[in-house]
Amino acid sequence: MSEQIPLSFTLNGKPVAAFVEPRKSLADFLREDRALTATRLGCEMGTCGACLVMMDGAPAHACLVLAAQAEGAEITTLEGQSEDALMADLQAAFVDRNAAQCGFCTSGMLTTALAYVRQGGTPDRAAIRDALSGNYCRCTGYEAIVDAIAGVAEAAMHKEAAA
Amino acid sequence: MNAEGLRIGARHVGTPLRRENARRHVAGRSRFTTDLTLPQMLHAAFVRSPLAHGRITELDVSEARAAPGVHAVLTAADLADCCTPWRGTLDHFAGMTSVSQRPLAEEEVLWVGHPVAMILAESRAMAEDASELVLLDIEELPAVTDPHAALHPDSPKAALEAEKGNLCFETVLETGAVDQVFAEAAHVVEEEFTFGRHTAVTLEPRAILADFDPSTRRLTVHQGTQTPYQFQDTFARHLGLEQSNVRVISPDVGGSFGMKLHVYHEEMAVAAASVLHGRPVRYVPDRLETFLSDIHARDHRITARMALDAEGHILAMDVHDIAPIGPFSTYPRTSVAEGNQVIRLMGAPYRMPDYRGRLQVVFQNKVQTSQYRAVGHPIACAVTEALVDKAAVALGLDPFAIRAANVIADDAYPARSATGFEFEALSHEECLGKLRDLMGYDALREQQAALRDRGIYRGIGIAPFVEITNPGATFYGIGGARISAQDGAIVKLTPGGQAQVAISITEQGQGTETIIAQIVADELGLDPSQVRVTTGDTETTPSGGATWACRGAGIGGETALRAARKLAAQIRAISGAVLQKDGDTLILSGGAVVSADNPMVAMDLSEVARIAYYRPDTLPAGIDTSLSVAHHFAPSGYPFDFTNGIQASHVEVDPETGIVRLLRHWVVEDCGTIINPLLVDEQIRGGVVQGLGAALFEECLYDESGQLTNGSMADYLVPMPCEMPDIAIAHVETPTKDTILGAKGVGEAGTAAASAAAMNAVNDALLPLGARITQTPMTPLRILRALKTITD
Amino acid sequence: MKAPAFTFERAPTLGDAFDLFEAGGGEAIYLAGGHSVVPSLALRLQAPETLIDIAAIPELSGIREEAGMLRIGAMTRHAEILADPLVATHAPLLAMAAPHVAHPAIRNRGTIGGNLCHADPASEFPAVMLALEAEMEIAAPEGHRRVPARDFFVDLYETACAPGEILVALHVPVAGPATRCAFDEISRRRGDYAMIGCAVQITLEAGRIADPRVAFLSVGATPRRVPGCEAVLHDALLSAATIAKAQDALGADLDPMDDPNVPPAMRLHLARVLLGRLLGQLENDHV
Amino acid sequence: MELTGRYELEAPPEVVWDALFDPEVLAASIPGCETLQAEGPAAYTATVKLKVGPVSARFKGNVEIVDAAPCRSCRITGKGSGGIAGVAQGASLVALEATATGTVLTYTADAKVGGKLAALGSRLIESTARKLADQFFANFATHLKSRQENAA
Repeated sequence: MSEQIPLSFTLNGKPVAAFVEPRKSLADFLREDRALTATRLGCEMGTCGACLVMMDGAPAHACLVLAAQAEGAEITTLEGQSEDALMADLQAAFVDRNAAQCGFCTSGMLTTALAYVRQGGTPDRAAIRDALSGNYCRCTGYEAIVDAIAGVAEAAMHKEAAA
Repeated sequence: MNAEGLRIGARHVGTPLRRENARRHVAGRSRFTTDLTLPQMLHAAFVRSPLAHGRITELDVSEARAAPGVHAVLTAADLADCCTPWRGTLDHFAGMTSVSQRPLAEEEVLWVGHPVAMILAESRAMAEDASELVLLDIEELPAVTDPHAALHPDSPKAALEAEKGNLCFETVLETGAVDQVFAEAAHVVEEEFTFGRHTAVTLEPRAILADFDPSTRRLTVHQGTQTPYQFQDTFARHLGLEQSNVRVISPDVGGSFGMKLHVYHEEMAVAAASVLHGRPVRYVPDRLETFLSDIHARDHRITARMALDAEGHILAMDVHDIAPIGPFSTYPRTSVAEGNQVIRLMGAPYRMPDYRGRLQVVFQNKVQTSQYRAVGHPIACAVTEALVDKAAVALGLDPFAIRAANVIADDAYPARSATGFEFEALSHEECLGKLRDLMGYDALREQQAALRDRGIYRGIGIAPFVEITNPGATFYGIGGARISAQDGAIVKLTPGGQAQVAISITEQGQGTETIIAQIVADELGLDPSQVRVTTGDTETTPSGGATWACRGAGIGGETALRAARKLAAQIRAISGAVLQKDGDTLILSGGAVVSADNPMVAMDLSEVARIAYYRPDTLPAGIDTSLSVAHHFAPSGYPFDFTNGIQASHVEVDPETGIVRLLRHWVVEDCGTIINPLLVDEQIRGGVVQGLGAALFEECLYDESGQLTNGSMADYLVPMPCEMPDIAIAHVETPTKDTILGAKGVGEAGTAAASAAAMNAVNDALLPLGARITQTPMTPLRILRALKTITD
Repeated sequence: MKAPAFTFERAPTLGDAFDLFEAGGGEAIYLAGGHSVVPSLALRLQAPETLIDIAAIPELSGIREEAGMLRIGAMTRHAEILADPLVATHAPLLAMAAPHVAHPAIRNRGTIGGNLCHADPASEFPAVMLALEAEMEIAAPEGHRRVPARDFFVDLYETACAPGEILVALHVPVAGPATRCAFDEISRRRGDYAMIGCAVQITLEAGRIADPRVAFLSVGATPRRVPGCEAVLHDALLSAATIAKAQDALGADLDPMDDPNVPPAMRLHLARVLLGRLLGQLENDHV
Repeated sequence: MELTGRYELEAPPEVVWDALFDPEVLAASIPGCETLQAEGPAAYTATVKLKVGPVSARFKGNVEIVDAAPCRSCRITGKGSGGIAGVAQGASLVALEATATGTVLTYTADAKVGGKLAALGSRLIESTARKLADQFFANFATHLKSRQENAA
């Protein structure tokens, strides 16, 4: 058995100091130790995108990162995005377009979408699909998700142009 | 005066109401079984057979039992007394056989992944640590993998105790004159087809948390399933518990598609282990385990021919389906149902007088196959439509023209298919016309011709389909399956004048709760936001069939409608007493009861509820003040409510690489009354993509020794965003007259014909190159082989 | 799918990393981005006693130009390769290949050094290193050495990095004004392991090819340069006829491995198709 | 999957043959062999630690030399269980032919894996098997040479 090691990082804007078993993935740490279950596990090998969280401002697979590797990092899960206006727009667009069916992929989809729109992603459907290329959804067939993101990207562009 | 005649005010059925539960999903507040933990909870991990067939010669779990954090290690013997075996046969499939199953393999392992031992530990990681310490030795037996070879009399048996060798079931469906029709037909087209095995790959794996309380002998099971009532019955019977003491709760479910209604070894083992150890036990398979233990589906080898007259009228089909299903038949629906639907759905859209369908269901040493979204439909549709297209080419007919000449006319219903299905009313002609306009068919053909001149090979494929929905009791119940054909709903008016519904159909993201709210809101004159719907708990909702085979909206919706009407009648009676009006002259609208002849005479539902709950003393003596009503409904008209539609696929084939690009897809669908157009369209889109996955990507690959060789999402190719097309949808609405609501199912429509349309489109693209493909998935290798670019 | 137990160490310097490895008695492995190591741990395909996190070692980070070479620190993440202006200018082939590496989120965390040391035969960057004739800077307790890319990829998942050694940086000769390059791969889905992939870099002056480098991925245990094909291209006019000859030469250059999904004949066929398309692209760009 | 290889050895067939039956040479030749214990004249139990890229697993199993036609040919078979990693088995038909300078050893090998390794590794199983087979015979050639040098 390996000893637990100390770990400190910023989680959803607040400092966290904890002890963690070195073998624990960031995803398991978030879900089991912090009860942040919006981060979901679909494949545990980086192929489905359900576990994406923001790590230092960019989407990362929480299943491919050991909790120990998050030392000093800034991690934001979907639970920690509730104040973000852009995320609120995306959430509303997902509901409006019925872009979430069973909901299991939704946290990862929204994380990818947030990064895409934040980085100035356009409403171009092929570009959105490319950004989503690592996010699996079995229910929707993707079109509704692409529509929802395109709508928010379009609005963000107009806002940018107006500003 | 009927209730429909009295309706005024906003109607919500037919509107694109947004799903309230989607708000939880986007906020990260969903609660899936995989999110739940309980005090004292143990985690399960399984040791599985690495060989496809063999005899266990040594199983030593002593070292694993002593590992840190391990509470128990269980083998078949440990569970023998607390869980009775199960056998997946049904009486109406005459003569079918299957060996019986127990949670853990006793002596014989039957497939790679067959669970042999179960470890219960304080964490999943510790359970996995201990699983490395289990000593398992298996003497290898010959693995049966190829279905044709399996049927050979000298073939080894996939399961040593199978009564009839490797034949599980055989049936022939036949009209009188098939051979003669073929002998005399002007045209006969024939083809061999191979349909690859694929699997559901729900993003949330099957998940179960079983919690047995020995002090009360109550078992509470949190389970990601479509059918909690079925599992309540299954756990009670096989674990020897009072049914009333078994509660199954299905919270949010991360996708199901038919995969989460079968009885699996692991779930039975987990429930049994909780009973045995009196502690909550949780099991969530990892992704590799899902590939090794979730049911697979399809896997058909078909030879088929079609006879046509000189003008291109279909005269008959003759089909032989060999369907390998794994080492035994799935419980409780059997693994025969898919093949049975394959041979019965052949030629379904067409006026086809004669037919012969032969089905052989075969055992082999791979994971069990069973019902998965659109059971049998994609196979029957692909075979039928490939033959129709081949005939069209032979006869020089346009794909639309040959179908127009053959579909059952919209004014010719009721009609009966050559395979014995009774169709109430379908709309093939209208759908054909609508599709042609929707896709701009003529312009696409012109573009296709122009591009071919430049060496770009695009193809257009169409595929009409018929879908089985709203099944009645003859579907499973008649064969002895304990699967409810009816559904139940309780609708109540709260003291505040709002509605709560508890219903037996379940939600996995289709929008079940939303459409029930719409239906009930209309009947009670409420806004859907005032209707709270509860699903997925055997303790708080009536028992029923739940959600499978496209029955949720049609049967569950009708159940809710009738229950709400009962409640409306109660409300009218009570308010009638207050208003001194005949209840029949009152209308429920805008949250109030209103007099039909004098809108000034009205009272709010909250007032009706207040009086009924708090001041029944002010009502006439003896009046029934019930404001909760229950109703159960089972369809009793046609055995099924068939739906129909047509799909089209536009593809581009790269003849150098064999890669197919999906450009666009179109669907025209007739599911009867559309309760919520937004949700209907997204059900269709999701279904189409599942069909396109099967057409181009998805296949469970095995080697000749029965090893699954692509057990990860890097190697098993699910459809991902970049490869999937946008999908245009239009509707025709032909409500069923069997119900008041008129809704039929739609969840499987997309999957039913998508792969058929794609296969026809690819073959249309390949036509000028002299190549043809009749195997799915249509991989680059198979296309290059069809083109003879690759010859080995 | 939970990793077996191990101890976790962070190495602030190269020296610390070597000491920790030494202390690990041969059962330690280095962790860069972790995107290859962590899943293999979760799958219990390996069980090291110690993981040594080398992400914070200063020498492993940064991209800079020095003496006609572009130095790329091993911890450089794929997304940085994709966005870095120096890479775009001096190693355009690398920038072209980067979008083909897996998916966006993987590229945010995966590192080029980790990718190269993992040496997956279907991986893009190893083939690019061959075509760029990059040099791999390897640190050992005894000091640093540079290994040409052609000697770095030894076998399936095997590199010239001996146990305990650390890939510190790669050094890429900067592209000249006449350097032309192309990269593409044929895969069934975006981001999948490619059925075939190809990196081409040539010098093109007055339509004539000099210094042709053609490297394939997904053709065998390691990425491969194709000498016969390059000989055809060398000093030839970039034309349809040359391209056809170069394609024909691949038959002798490549002996693809067997794989039921992509048999050798198909892989060779796809290699020809892809090479034809990439050279055709360079020809078109030139015209 | 069938693998083939050919080695030119600077020793006569008799010497090569003896070496094949020498447990020490066998142990040194099997890639990753940790222990090899004789259970009979040509049967052994072995522990092998396989390490190929992201896979490292310890296999316990047996190695046997059968169908021996002295100094001409034999079959070397091996079968092992790697616990939850799965099972692996292989068989190799080895033929020796005398030449002017020594012996030409040719082999045809066939390898199979089961369980997790098969499910996750199919893309690379052939390359892995080829690598291991090559390593075995390359090691064998090296040890044969050093044995000869020691003897000399």
